[in-house]
Amino acid sequence: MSGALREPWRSLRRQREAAAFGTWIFLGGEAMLFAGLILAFAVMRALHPAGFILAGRETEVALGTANTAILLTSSLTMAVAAEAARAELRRATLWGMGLTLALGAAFLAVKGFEWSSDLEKHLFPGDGFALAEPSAQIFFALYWIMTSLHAMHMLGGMTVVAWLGWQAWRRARPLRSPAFEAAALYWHLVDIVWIVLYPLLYLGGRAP
Amino acid sequence: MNHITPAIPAPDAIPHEEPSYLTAERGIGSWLLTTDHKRIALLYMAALTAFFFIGGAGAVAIRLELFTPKADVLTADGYNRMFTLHGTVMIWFFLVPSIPTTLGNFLIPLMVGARDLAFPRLNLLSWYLFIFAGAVLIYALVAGGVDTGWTFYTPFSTTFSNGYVLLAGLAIILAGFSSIATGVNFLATIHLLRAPGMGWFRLPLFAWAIYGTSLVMVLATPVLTAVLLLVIAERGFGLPVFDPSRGGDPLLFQHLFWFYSHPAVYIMILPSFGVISEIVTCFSRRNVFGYDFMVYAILWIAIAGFLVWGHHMFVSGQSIYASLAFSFLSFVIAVPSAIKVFNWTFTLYRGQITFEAPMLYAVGFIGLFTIGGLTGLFLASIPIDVHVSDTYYVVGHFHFIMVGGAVSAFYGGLSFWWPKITGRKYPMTWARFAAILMFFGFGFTFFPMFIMGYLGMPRRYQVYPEEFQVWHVMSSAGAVLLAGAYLLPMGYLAWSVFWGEKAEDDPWNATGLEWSTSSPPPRDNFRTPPEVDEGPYFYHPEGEGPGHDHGDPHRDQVRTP
Amino acid sequence: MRRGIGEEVPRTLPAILRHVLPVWLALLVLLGASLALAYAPLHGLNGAVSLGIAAVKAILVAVFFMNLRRPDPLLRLAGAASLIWMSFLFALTFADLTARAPQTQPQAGQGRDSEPPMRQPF
Amino acid sequence: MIRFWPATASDVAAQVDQLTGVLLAICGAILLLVGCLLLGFSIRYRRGSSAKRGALPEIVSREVEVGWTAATLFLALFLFAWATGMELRANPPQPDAIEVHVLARQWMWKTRHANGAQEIDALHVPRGEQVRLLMTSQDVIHSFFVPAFRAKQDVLPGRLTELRFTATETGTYNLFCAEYCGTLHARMGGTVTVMEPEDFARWLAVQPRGDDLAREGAALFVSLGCAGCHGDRRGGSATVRAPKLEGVYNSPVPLQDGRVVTADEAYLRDSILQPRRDVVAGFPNVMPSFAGLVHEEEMQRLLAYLRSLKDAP
Repeated sequence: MSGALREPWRSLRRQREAAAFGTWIFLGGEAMLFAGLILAFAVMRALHPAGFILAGRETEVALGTANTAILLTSSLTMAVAAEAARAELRRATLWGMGLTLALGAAFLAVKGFEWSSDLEKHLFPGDGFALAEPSAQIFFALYWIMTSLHAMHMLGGMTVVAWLGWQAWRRARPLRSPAFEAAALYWHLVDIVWIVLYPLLYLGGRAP
Repeated sequence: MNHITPAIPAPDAIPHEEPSYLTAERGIGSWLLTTDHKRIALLYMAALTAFFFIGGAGAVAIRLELFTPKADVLTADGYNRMFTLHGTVMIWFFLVPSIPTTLGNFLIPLMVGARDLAFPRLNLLSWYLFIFAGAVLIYALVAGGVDTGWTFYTPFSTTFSNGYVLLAGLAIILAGFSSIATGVNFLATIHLLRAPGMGWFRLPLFAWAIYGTSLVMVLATPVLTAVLLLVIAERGFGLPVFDPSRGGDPLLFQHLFWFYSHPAVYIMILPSFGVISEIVTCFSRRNVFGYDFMVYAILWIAIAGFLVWGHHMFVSGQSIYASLAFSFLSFVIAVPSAIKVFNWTFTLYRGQITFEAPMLYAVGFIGLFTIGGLTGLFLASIPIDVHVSDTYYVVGHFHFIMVGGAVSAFYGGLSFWWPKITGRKYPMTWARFAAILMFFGFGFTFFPMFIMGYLGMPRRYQVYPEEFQVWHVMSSAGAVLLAGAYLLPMGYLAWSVFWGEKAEDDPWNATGLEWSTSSPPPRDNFRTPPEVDEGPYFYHPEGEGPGHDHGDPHRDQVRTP
Repeated sequence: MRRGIGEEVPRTLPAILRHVLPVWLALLVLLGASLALAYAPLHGLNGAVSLGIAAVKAILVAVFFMNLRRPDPLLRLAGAASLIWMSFLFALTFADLTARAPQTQPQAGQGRDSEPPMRQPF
Repeated sequence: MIRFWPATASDVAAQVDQLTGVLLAICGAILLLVGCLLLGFSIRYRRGSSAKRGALPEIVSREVEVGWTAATLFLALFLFAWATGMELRANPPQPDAIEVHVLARQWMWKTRHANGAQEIDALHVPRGEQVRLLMTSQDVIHSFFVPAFRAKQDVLPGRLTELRFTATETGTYNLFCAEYCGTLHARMGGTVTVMEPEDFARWLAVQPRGDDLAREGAALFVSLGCAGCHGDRRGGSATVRAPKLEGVYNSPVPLQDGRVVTADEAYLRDSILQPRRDVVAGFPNVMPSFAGLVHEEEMQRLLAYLRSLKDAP
């Protein structure tokens, strides 16, 4: 398996299209996964507007905003890496992927701070929950589920990026391999998911 | 898998041919690490057989218990665990993967003229995921027991159930990943690996059916993952979303669950539509009647199948207006199924029909599926559904579709493509007998359920009023026949692998790319990459020219002078 | 041959950056806008505004970073499919939710009965 | 004796059976058609028969296909319209319906008549009068199912569901729980007894009657401290200004945010459990939540009391 071309393909162009298409379908599925959770959020928001507004004020908006900026920037570096890989610009690819990994790690670090601050403020549903309104617990249930599922996706994405970056570094994988673009697509989807979660979890209930 | 290889004649018996996929490589490693779609299909077949036996054991326990109105064999919890085992294993580990992962895996690349699926290693990965998920589920069912039923309704599953619900949920999520990977693979293959000249309307209907199935798999399964994650979060981590005591909504669970689980019915039945189309056209020597309508019907079902889930919720407390919308859409989806039944029937018209075992399965399928489909009309009507929902009527209905339908088609497809898969022929008399036995055994087992369901026998009841006993006895007796009909083919098919007569490349004189290569096919499927310049079906009765109703595949019923 | 995923890609780093940097800047500006508008008194429209901005950001990422601007109908189809199916999910679930009889809506805060459930009714 | 058809003991049951009968006839006809075609073609066009083959005749073509697609669609729409019409007309709510509260729990049914008479795993109703069941569950989802009435409704925790029926035949009928609810789901059943109205009245009169619901509710109203603020103006020592509750049931209530809602069961229940959500216009937002303090049975008593409060003249 020396070149980028793999069985059962006969042309790299076709293979690249299949990698992109396959990834897109898979991302369609991923989008449905988060759509299910967001539906749960929307339904509960509609049933308990007061509790959700109350609870929405408790999330760490500064950290959430910072994380959004970090993730948007990581999408930039990942896009550069994917384009550079296709153009076979080795240094730019490696830099792009390295920066993406660093930004991803920064995102998770900020997320970790945020979670521990939430725990200190007793924002984990259950006995001793900080807010009296019962439905506020539902908001935070969804907050924990969505952010941790998203973080798991980040970890998955970082694993893939690290693996591909390592292979590119070792020259074990030709830069023309469609895998770089597929990984970038996945990374961008994880970014898009966060873009949607951000207003739901951090911006609700801020207005006077 | 070494036991298969001795049965294959030594390659030097046919010196001009390269070895088949079965003999191309040897050793257990060559099977467990294979990326050959044909070998992976056989791996799936082995796994599915095991799961079929496990799920079947659950059915045996249930039918045994229901022989009398009292609790004689199982404890109350034991019974609940048995029907949960039967449901979860049969749905997620047999019916959903059955035809796509075995026949689909084996045939799709052959039918579109490709060397393999688009992502061969993903294909193998999805098998391992499936096996691992199955192991986790079996562990959960055996070690702790799960008593939620396959529907995992909240708040029972999140708060009240005693059992390994978390593990079972995890297993089903993993099986879902496997299902999604399989779907992605088929979609990419059918889109991008068709042989030169293989236009969309030259695809065999089986490929179309798998295409529709894959679409549903990829778009529906993630929602099941989401809802099971919510159940796991609530049960395992105390994160309430459905808990009524904190304002949660159990109906939200049902919406999300049925958004997957109703389309899942189409995951189970669409592939069998494809199988039946292939069989009926071959054995009646007549092109499929209304090919393009068949295609549109598949797509119609694949898309509209997502819009009817609320008919599972007519008595749940769902809004009556939503129920009306769902009832309407449910009636509408009856239409494409009716198109298919009529088209199969009219494919027979003016044919030259022979009744080999696959055809007997297919004819039986049409009959049973018609009953299953028509009984669905009762369930789409709200007033009747209110009466029969959660009764044996529903149990009868979905068994007609999924067992009378999907499982019959699975056995039919297996007997149709068996010579291609193994290169061996099986004893036809036995096979015909098994097909007929299956039809009658099935009828005896499941038809009484409609009657007792309408009489009011609720499902998931271990003990029941005596007035229902006569129907349960009938059903249990039929189940004995049915079990025989399921075991018989396993016997003679296994026999054929060792002692069966060697099959020709095209034993049924069928058309379609898969029959143009050798039986069993070589590792790379085709010795020369195929090119296609006509539709998939080219059948005609003996003594008639091939052109009489053949032509432009868009208009395969062209009137010729 | 249909133009698949284009081979007409930028070949140099500056060319690539010229493509992506403006998008990134736009994304950051939108992020700032959505944060600021969340605190503005918009009379209950805050949610709609911030979700609208999120949609614009998502579209920017999909079109420019995920290469939907390339003329590949297949990818656009795949991208559109999940949106259509999401609309099925949302539309029909809300059809139920918004039309339920008021008493069948869940009511928050009702404690579970303090008595333990009766285990042996017979 | 083997039964083929369930007892028909409510007005809806007769209609449902009619619909079932017609659907059976239609489906039987379709099945017969498909069966005859399958069998007929299989015999006539078996290999070796001398039947005419050759090209399909003109008539069997796309037009036929379009024809049966359209026919199936119209049939489906007709059935939909009929079934839906029946559903919408069935059991319109009647003001003088007999109201019975149903509480489901693992694994028993508790029913409670308006006068306080309680039954377990049983329900007595008069023939010919509409019965309105207000149901809730204490734990998981159950489903109240009386096959002879063709009536079924899930019973959910945390909310009320409603089931209306009018029995037409006296007798004793099975009551089942139809939604799987755990270990003894199969034993969660009982009987529904339909009596002549005068027998029912006699039966009801001799039931050991606890206090009736409303009277118990009144006691709760005092013991929970509600009366402290909402108590009557005549002897109350109300220091806090709270809305008066006489005649509030089913009357329009203006809220602080300008909306006007009807004070139905749902609103009243909400106001007890989540008083800060919809505050009545002109009153301070001071009422504490009774969530966790009032359990489901007590809630039913309180609501019965509130319903019984007529507007003082």
